[in-house]
Amino acid sequence: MERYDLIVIGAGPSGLSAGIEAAKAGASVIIFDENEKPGGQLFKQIHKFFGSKEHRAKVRGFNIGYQLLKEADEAGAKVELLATVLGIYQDKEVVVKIKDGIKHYKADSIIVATGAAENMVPFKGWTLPGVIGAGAAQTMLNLHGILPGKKVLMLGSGNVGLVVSYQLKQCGCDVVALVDAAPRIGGYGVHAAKISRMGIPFYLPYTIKKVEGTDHVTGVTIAKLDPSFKFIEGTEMHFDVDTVCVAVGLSPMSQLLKMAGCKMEDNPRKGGQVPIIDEHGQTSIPGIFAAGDVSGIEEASSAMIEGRQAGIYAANYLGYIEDELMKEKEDELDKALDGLRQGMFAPSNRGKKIEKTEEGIDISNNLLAKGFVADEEIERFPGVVHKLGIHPVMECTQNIPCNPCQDACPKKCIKIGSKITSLPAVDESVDCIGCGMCVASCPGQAIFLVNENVGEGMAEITLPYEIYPLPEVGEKGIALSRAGHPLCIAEVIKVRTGLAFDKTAVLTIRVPKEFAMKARFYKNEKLAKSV
Amino acid sequence: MHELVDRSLKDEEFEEREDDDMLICRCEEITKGEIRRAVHDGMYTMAEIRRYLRCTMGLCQGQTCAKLVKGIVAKELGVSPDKLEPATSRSPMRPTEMYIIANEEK
Amino acid sequence: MEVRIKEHPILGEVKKGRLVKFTHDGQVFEGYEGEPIAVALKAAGVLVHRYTEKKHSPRGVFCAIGRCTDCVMIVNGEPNIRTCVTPLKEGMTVDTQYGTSDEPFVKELKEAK
Amino acid sequence: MITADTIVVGAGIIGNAIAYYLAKKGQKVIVLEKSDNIGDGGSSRNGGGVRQSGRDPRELPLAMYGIKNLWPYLSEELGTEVEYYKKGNLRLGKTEKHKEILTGLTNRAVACGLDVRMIDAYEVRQINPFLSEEVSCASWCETDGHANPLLATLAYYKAARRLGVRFITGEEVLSLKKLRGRLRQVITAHDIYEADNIVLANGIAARDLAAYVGIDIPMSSALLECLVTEAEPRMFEQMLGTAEADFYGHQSKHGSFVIGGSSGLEAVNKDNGTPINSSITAACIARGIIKYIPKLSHAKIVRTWAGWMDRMVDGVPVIDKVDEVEGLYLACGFSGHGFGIAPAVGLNMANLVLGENLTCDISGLAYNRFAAKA
Repeated sequence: MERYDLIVIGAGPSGLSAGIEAAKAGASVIIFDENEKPGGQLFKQIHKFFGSKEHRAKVRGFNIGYQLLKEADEAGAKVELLATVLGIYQDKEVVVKIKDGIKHYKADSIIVATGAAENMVPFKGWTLPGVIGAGAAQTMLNLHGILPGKKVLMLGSGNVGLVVSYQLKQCGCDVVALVDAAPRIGGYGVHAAKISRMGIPFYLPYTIKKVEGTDHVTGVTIAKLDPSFKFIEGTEMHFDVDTVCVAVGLSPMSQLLKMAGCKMEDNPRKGGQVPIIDEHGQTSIPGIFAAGDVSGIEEASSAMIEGRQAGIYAANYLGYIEDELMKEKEDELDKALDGLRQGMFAPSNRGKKIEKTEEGIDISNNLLAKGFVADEEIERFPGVVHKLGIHPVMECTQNIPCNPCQDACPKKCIKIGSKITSLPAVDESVDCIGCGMCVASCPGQAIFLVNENVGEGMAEITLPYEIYPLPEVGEKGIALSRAGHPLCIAEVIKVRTGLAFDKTAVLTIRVPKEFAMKARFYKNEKLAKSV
Repeated sequence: MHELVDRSLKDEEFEEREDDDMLICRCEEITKGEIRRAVHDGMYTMAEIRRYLRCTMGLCQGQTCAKLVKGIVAKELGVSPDKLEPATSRSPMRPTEMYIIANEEK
Repeated sequence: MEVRIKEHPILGEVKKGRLVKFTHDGQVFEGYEGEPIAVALKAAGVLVHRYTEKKHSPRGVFCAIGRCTDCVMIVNGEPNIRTCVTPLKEGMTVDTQYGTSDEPFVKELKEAK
Repeated sequence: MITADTIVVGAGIIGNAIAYYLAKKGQKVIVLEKSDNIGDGGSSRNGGGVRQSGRDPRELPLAMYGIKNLWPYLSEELGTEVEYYKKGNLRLGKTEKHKEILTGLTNRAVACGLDVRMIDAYEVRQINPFLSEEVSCASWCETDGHANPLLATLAYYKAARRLGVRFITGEEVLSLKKLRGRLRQVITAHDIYEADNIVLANGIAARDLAAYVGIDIPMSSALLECLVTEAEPRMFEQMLGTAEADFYGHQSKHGSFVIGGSSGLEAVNKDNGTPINSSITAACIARGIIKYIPKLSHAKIVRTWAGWMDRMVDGVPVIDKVDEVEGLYLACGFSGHGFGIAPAVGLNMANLVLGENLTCDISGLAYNRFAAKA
């Protein structure tokens, strides 16, 4: 029997963070993960993270994964991959499948950080090949380099549905529609706006009536729902697709905790069956902790902090950290966690309809219903100003915990202030130098540099761009509106890439100046032809 | 923790619905109608439903359908889904070949 | 349209093992060694992995991470192999599964009966 | 106060079957179950054997009666498919010692009129070609078989419920009470139930309850463990067991293999509130299986179970009307082999309660067998 001070189950964001903290405190730690690669969902998350510096904001998920791995290694936590925990037995015994056998381990403390599993929703034809989970789409795209399909319909407008639609589009799939049974988009507005401007239409409140095909998906019919979630006759719409992708939320993967005998509860606000935990993440069994999505569905950023906390609590339980030091670290992390749990999408606001921003501005209803801020709505937000010469236009209209733009600007012309959820505002007294750092650093891709008049009746717009092939300087394509509608011919003036931009190309296009506040995306002609 | 439930027969006829043929448990190919009928026949808990129909007992171990089945059972019983105790969690957490389980290092 | 991504805008060049041959229902295909069998099949345009026992309905990749087991096939004569997590090897035989049978399933033959 | 003709304590297959046969004869029956689920004990955690061979001669008449008269018609009678297969039972042996054990069991069963015989390695493999070369002999009983214990338990429940039996789950019986010299009341946290007859069919918990009326049932508990595989291609239809009973099981209609076995620590295992498997038993069972059926070595185990069973000191149950305490009936201590005889136990217990003739001789299972020997 191999023994450790601490066994961590799951090498995702929370498990790795937990292992790192406990190992740093001196505990002997082993972290098991069933996957070939550590990092859990981080390796499928190729977008830049929200938050602030301490939450590793603007770093792409998979890079955070590499960072955590390195830290775990430096701290001396052992990470055992392709190691599937088959059960937690009595007396904190863990049985693990490794290679062609099973091994028994015991520890004085266990942290369960097994994450979450995808929810599903049944509809006619949902077993046909071609109907897949959003996680499957991400796995195929980002781990195996293959398109799940050519024409895809996405069901679910939470952050996963939005992000995966973007990833599909990024790799050249045609996402024909994004559908949700709820009347309002569930995920971040900036994620929705990002795909709207690429031309993906939103249908809410719609859901799938049936998927068609004999041996695999050949089409899908959606229809609108009335407030009691019944189909409204005559609203059916058909799409020819080869793939239907389902992203309807996550459930905690808490079976191991239940098997261990921890007291559980079914908590719809936490996404399902979760362990009952105290303020230290400890379950009803002393020494068994839960951290990350397994104790309630949240973002990877909060999972990392929760993981660090669990690591510290476990270290304290094991006698490696004094109460005082634990308290100190706890306060610091609590603050970081509080920062993330604020704003419109805070767990405490789940299910509530919010009418105004923290600044007292009416929120964009068009963004919630259609996925983009309407032309007549955009002007009321503090990030949108008009100025002579080049200046940032920040189409960030919801209070979310994120502030990398503030630090990105070398001239300090972007202000968020001490409250991380505040909407960014432009300091008009400072001149923008057009460096594009803010454009590339905004995880929501909501910042544009606009020069409303470059002469000859033209304007220039600098925007983030993450599709291959990158356009070439001088080529002409089509400028798209926030809704993804073609507006006018656009000429590519500049294409900037660079290490600091971290794979987000910064593109400058020239359009007639009446489109300066309307054009928000560029479609190159080759792509325009192929679609 | 245990809740008192009187299982006496209710004199309601089983009422068929339009979407009863919707497949819910993908592994064991169990439909919504079969689940509804099982509740009508007295299977009131997730444990009984799975023993009676096998749904949530397939290869995916209920990962896909447990929540869906729970929703249907709760609706038939007229209770909130969070009132239904999920079936017991059993090892192995992932289907594992016999020769691997047999090959044990202690 | 090519379904394999050659260069990803964020992740860069997609690294793969060497190209190897495998057989699917008697037909020879190519795929990259070490990638999941399901990925090689997808690239070859094969979407149906099996037919179910009760309702005879086709199934393919659903979760892609080895959980749902919808994508199981007969691999080298052994049924119930999760193709989304089983690495492709040179010379593998990968056959459509029917129910839980270990006999390769040939749709045309089944229909002729 | 809730009244009935008979109260059955325990909604396992034994309690459900008793309730069913009583209700069929017109009795008003209440079944009280402390668990939230019907059939949470051994009823849902056994190998599904419906066999006569290998049984103690004292319970053999029940097994033979059931297989002849009840099991073949059970699905029809109860209106639920119980997946009964009458395809024989092979009890396997590998060593000389095994052969001795099996021959002993076989001779005793033959003396009771059972169609069981010893067969050699060749004949074993004629019957089941998947068995390993190590198997050198077996006892073979063609009329044995297996059924689905989960379904059979729920089938009796469903049918009894249809006949008006009132099942109440989550209702733990706290004590029994006599009124004017006769056992009448069953007291729970929620209510008092009263009936003319009270049947204890609640396994190991029957011991504590019977103590309220001065009856001690000499049984202890042991953790029973089973495992189930994914659905496999069809291989064989017999029930399998071994001379030392270290594993037993069958392939179900669904295609999965349901197999039970032991690690040797069953009698002293503990649990954590729910009967959790021991960390070593599945591996022990798997090693056993591979030795007997090598082809299953790549079959995936999808689940294991554990459940407490009641073990009578002499290995067979008490099925009796307790003369010392009027109104008390016992059907407990099945010691891990109650499933196959459950229908016959249900029918005979119902007859016992109703004062009718029994269908077979169960005198060897009487309570008074534990009285001090003169």
